[in-house]
Amino acid sequence: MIAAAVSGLVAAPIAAALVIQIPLLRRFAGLLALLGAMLTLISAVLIAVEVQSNGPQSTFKDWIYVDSLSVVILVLIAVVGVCATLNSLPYIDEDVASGHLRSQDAPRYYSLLMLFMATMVIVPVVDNLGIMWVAIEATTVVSVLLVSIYRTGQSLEAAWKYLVLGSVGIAMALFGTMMTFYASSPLLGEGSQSLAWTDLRAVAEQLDPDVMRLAFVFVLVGYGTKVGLAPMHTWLPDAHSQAPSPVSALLSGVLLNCALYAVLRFRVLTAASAGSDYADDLLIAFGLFSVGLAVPFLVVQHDIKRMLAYHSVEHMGIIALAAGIGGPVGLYAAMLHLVAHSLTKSSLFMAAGSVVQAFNTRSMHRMRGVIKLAPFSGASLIVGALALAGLPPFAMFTSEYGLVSGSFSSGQALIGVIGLLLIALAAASLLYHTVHVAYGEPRPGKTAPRLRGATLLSVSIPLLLLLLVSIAPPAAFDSALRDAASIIGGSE
Amino acid sequence: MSEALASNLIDDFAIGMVIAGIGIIWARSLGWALILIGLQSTLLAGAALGAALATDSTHILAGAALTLAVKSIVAPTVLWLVLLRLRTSHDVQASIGQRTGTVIAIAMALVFGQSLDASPFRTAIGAERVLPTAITVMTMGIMVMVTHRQAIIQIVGFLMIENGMALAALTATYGMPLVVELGIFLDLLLAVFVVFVYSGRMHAIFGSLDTHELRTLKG
Amino acid sequence: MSAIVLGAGHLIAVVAIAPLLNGVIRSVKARFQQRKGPPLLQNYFDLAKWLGRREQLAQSTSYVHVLAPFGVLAASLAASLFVPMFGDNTPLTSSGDLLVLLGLFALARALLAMGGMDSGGAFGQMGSSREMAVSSLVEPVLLISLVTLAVVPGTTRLGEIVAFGDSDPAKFLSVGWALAAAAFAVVLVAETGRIPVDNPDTHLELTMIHEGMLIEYSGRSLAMMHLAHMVKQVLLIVLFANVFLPFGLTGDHTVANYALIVPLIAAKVVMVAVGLAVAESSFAKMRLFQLPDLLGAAAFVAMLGAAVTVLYR
Amino acid sequence: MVFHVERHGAAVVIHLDDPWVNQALKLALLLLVAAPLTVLFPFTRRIKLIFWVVVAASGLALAASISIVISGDLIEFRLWSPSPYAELLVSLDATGAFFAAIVAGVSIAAAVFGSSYAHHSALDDAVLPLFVLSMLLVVAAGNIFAFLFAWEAMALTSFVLVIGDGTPRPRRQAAIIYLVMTHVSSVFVVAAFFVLANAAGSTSFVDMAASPLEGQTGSIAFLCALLGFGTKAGLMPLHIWLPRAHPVAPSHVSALMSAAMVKVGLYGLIRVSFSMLAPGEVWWALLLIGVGSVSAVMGVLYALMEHEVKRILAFSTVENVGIIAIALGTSLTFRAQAAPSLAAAALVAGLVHAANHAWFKTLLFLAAGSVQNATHTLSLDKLGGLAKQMPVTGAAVLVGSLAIAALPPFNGFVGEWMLMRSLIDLVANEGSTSGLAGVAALAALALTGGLAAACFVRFFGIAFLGLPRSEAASHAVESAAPMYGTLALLALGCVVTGVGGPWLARGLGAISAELTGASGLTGQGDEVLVLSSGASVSPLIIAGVLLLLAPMPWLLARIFWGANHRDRGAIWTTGVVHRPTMQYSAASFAKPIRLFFGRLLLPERKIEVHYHGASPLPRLVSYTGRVPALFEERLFEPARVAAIWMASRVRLLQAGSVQFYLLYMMAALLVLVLGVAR
Repeated sequence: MIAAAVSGLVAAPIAAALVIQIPLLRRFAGLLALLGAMLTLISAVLIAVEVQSNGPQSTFKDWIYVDSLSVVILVLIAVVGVCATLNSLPYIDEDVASGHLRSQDAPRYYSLLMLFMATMVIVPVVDNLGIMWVAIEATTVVSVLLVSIYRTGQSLEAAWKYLVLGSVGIAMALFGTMMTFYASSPLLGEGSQSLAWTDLRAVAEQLDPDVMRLAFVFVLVGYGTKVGLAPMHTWLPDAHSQAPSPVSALLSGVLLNCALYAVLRFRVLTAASAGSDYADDLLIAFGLFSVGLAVPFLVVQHDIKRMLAYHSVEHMGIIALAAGIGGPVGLYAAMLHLVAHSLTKSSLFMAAGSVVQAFNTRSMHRMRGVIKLAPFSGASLIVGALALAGLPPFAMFTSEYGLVSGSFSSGQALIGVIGLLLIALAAASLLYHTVHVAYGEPRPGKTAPRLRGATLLSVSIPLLLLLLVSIAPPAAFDSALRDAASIIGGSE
Repeated sequence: MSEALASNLIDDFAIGMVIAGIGIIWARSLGWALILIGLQSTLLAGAALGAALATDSTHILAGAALTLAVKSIVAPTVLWLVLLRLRTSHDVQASIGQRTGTVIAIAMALVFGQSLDASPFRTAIGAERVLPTAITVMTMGIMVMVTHRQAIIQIVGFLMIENGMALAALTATYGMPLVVELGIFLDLLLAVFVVFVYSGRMHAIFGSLDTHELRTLKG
Repeated sequence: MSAIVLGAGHLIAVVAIAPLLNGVIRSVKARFQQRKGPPLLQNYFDLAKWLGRREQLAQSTSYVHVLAPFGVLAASLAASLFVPMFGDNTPLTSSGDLLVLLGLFALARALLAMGGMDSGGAFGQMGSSREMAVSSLVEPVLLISLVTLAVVPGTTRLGEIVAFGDSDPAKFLSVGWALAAAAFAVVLVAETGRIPVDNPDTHLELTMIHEGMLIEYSGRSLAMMHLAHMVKQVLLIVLFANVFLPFGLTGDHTVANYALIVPLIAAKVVMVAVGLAVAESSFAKMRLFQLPDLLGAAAFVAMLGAAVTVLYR
Repeated sequence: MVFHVERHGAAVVIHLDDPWVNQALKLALLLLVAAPLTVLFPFTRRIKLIFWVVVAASGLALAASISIVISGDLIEFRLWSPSPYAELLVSLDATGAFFAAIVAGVSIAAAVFGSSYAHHSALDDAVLPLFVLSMLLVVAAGNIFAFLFAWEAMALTSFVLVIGDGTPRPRRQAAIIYLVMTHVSSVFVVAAFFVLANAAGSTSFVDMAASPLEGQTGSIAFLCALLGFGTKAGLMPLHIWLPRAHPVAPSHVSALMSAAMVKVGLYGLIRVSFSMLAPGEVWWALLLIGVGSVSAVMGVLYALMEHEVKRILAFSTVENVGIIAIALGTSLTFRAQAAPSLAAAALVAGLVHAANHAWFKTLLFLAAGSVQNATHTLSLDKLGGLAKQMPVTGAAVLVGSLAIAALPPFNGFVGEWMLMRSLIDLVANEGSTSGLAGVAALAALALTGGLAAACFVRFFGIAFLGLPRSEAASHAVESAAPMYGTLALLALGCVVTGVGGPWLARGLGAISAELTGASGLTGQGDEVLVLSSGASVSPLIIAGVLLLLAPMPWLLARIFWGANHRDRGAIWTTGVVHRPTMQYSAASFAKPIRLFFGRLLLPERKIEVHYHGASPLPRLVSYTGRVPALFEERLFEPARVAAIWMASRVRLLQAGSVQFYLLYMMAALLVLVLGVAR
């Protein structure tokens, strides 16, 4: 059962990617991709149900291990993946029509999209930290090609920086992984099990603390680069702003989560062997720095997609901060924030994408009165911005509340308050820009773009899901988050 | 062979890699840089071979073979092809001078040799100096990436980092599990391929491989 | 019962005396200006004349203009019920104090100003504007100077303040008292609409404040307005005479006692009135925009008095 | 892992065995939640059902909260919990209920008025009940999460109402400034609450009140609360959003914001400083008095300088909030000096003034709405003579103006009397610092009173008296029945609560007992209001005397001189034909005050004279004057510029060179590695 689901999970997108390249089927590339994404989603949901009902699962000779933490990440990837693919249909048509994209690149785009999804879904389900590293590196290589799908100088520049920084960073992570292996091999032998999460978790307390400290430093800097933690975040705004908007949605919405997932797994091991304070202090430091550094770039920002990208930096910082503050409340808040951010940010990127296409610019100065010209996009921009700003009833309010209350109950009040102040500044500037974009007087002679059903669906589904988990979170969702939080907390 | 001999062998190979690294920083022609990185990778393979023989473990042997194949043959060749295909100048453009760079590199080698104690790394075969050496190689690679401008030589720097880590892995930790190794090399190949593609586009768009062209995205 | 009698007494007395007192001041001024001046009772004749006249309204006026005089007069008269005129007791002891007194003055002023603005003529509006501006400066001085007296006895009922001052002059007469009295004296000039703040004898648009507001009034309305103004004037004078110089005012409320007290009060009141006239004739009219200097000085003195009282109580 | 809250779903179940208060409150909340649905159906939208739902819900809430204010008991129920560590807990005590009553009362008036008031869209209609709901939830919040949730929801809903469709630009600007300021300020609210909760070991308000905080941390909490709540309440210099945001909203929303929402901010301040903080340092109180005095004086001065009706009203809100702040500060001083009954009196003064301000500010804002409907302008210089065309509105505004100028016997007077009396007690009380502060505050209050009178004489005199200054004003007609009906009722309320002041004040005994542990009033149930210091006043008797005396002159004159004869004639204008443009303008009326207080207002004027070529005679003389908004131009604008400058400096980090980016990464790595290797 679980084996079938997992194989479906990985096989579906890869199969789609291959089928798309069959000459006859190229013109159905979009629909095939959608089909693949759907299948992925279904298998993800099946896995989730299985895990939530019967606890963590391993299969394929323990190469695959799925627990609640994996499930949360996995389902997010699948959902956002489906929405992004759905959103790609009108988006890519528009790009091809307007000549931004060569028509023969469209099938390539969809194949790469599917491969991208495949590499991402592997990350949370593998048991072996080494394979996980391989998968994450693979996401870099594939998404780099997606970022540069437009053959312009700027997209090439963004892709290049992404490739260079991503690879160097990931190399650091590899070094950290090696050290973990080094620390564990005396206990577990030289076999692959020495990088298997389940085995490592069992012996985590006995791992050499010095080695694990050094290892965590490298892992944090390495995967932190992919997470977009400052000061390793520099590639992120470029890549996220140059990529096609659906890809930006995936990059910002779920790819960052994958890297963060890796960091959190390692955090558990380090905490177990070297004491949790060490890892948590590093997470808090990076989190706070990321939030703080994002603020000035948000205050003075003209490019709407760069603005959203910097908000990803900020929110990854928030999640790291919450995870570092720890405690039941802090960790739950971290998971909740992660979910809320994925849904909100992906929807925002896709809404912004349609606006950018309609106005043919990314500059917010030349993007005014959206709510009058394109009511749906404008409204979803505003709603998304309000959600991202942590206003009730959206979940980010609850999670940020949890962050502060956790910080006080764990005696890190000052950190919590400073963090909240920075968050508020970032949110304020986001609202400032968004309100101007949505409500300004539109340029004379601007005509309303027509709204495609696919766009409407793909933008509104994440928002509706966000509302669901914000206002009436289902019991399953709650228990999944609790389990995930307790996994990060290190108490199985 | 005896462990002591093996460990000396590894040490010598490692030192050789550092010297090759300094050579790359010293080099003023892309061609030389490619040859030197190939040499460095071969030295790495040698070190791996040493470790393999010392601990007669097959998967380190496999690792050594892969290293030889991918890093010291395929990757430099691909980059060489790029140079041939694009017919750009082979002069290295660096933002710091030849001598300064070299001096800094040597200084780094010494500093790291001392500052970063190898205490947690009592390697099975007692090659004490290996980890500092590995980190030195990595740092040199980063230095190359930071100071040199052409896309090609930046990749050379990246390969140096990889070499440094592989060195650490091979000698300090018996190398990684074979599956992981395979994955790593696969990714490396993919990356090199992407670079191959991009350098083509970059030359097509900017007429050079100078990464200083890539500074339009700001703020 | 006695409260009602006393209240009636206050009202009748104030209405009866107000024109006379105003006449006294006018004739004293006339003496100073080497004029003969109008007879003492001239105000009564004027009032009677206006009451008999037909009333002339501008087309643009609304009910506010018509009703304002009633309100102004009623407020001024009501104010008289909170001023200790005969001795140390007021008719409505428990239902008001100096704050209510000031409140009623303010009410009268606001209605007066609104009435002045109603016709839409520039003079009335100018008068209202200036009146409200001046009063906004005057009110703090009034309040603080009276509060200064209230601090030591710890009550704001003027009657009790008088009683305290009369029973224990040593405590009552302090530096604070002196400063408060000085400030109040300045305010007396301003509030009764006299030189150097206003000039009651002219309708020259540059100088007038109070007369400006009345410019559209005629007949009975004008009579009521004038009466209200004179009532307010006499109340302030009595306030100064009785509250700041509360000597020989206490005693049981018998006719005999009143027969002793009232002449004393009358004497003090006339003295104050004459002093007012003297002061007025010895100054020149100030430009409107120099008033802040005068009133600001008064405010400063008043605050100083209060501060002194607080610090050396 | 354990959480201190167990999650439970939405739990607004109305049990029939609950006391009716709970049921009424729950029903009100449900109605308000459901109300927006009615804009979905054309029919219900046409009959404006949503407003009547709001009226019904607010009526229920009003009844419930009044009964709680009187009985003084506390009702508690859980609403909903979105996550394991957070739940919306409703617990309404007398203090909260008092403010809930204000909110509910204002929203009744606003909704009735709004039902036939044209200046708003369907979205505004839909958001209105949510705005009311969030305000009710803030004052009914039982724990920090509930409070913050409702607090932010209040900000959000009011923002939507303020920005409307985002045009014209000033409206957008106002909305953004409001949103940004309120969002940043709420951080301080959070900090204040959590500092307190940390000390109390619980986030429930009841527990926090059970173990009040004192000392250094107490000062931190107080300052944070002052910053956070002061922004929402509009205390200077944090007020700058208020005179921008309140006027641009539709009038019934302006009324809600100005009469109810600022009170919610004050509620937060009261909640923290009275029930969660132990009697603390005197300097907290004196700081509050100082801030209040500045807000009162400067607020009314700026109101006098404004030419736009609703901006005048907004600034007068700043003034009245300042007055209430003075009252709270006085009460806190007494509390710190351990004089509970005096503290109670001052507190009641503040609360009474808060309630009365709700009356007349609602009245005036709604009146502004009906003026706008009738004349399509709100600029004083285009109005005039409306008292004749709009008799009911005019009369109502007259009452409101007299009330807001704190003139007896209207309701503004009672609160100010109690406050001044408390300040006099403060002066008479021991403690020379507080005594001097009391003197200063008294002077400020008296000055404020005089200026407020001037301000509203100007307001009423220019807009409703004299001659119309524009076509539109001359053709104005009285507004629809629901609108002027509301105004009339509110005006009546200003009189009734004025003469009924003593009963109102005594009705707040439960609150003063709750917050200060004493009752400031020693009166029995008659018409005289007796403070614990012995001072007494009776608005009813004053009103009676006035009513008795007013007709006297008419009566006597009629007896002795016969009936009065009036005839109409021209205005006396020294002979020339009178034109409306000859009238005093709003600016000229305020000129003496502008000059008297020039040192505070720093007015700027520019006079340009244009000549015909060489002729010495001026062709055209243009005068432009403005009063700068000091705090904005000297405090906030420079801060903004500095922030932008710094931001643009920091942005140079992202200069585009991948080599530098690598350096950052390596720097981070190196720092950590060396940090670990040590």
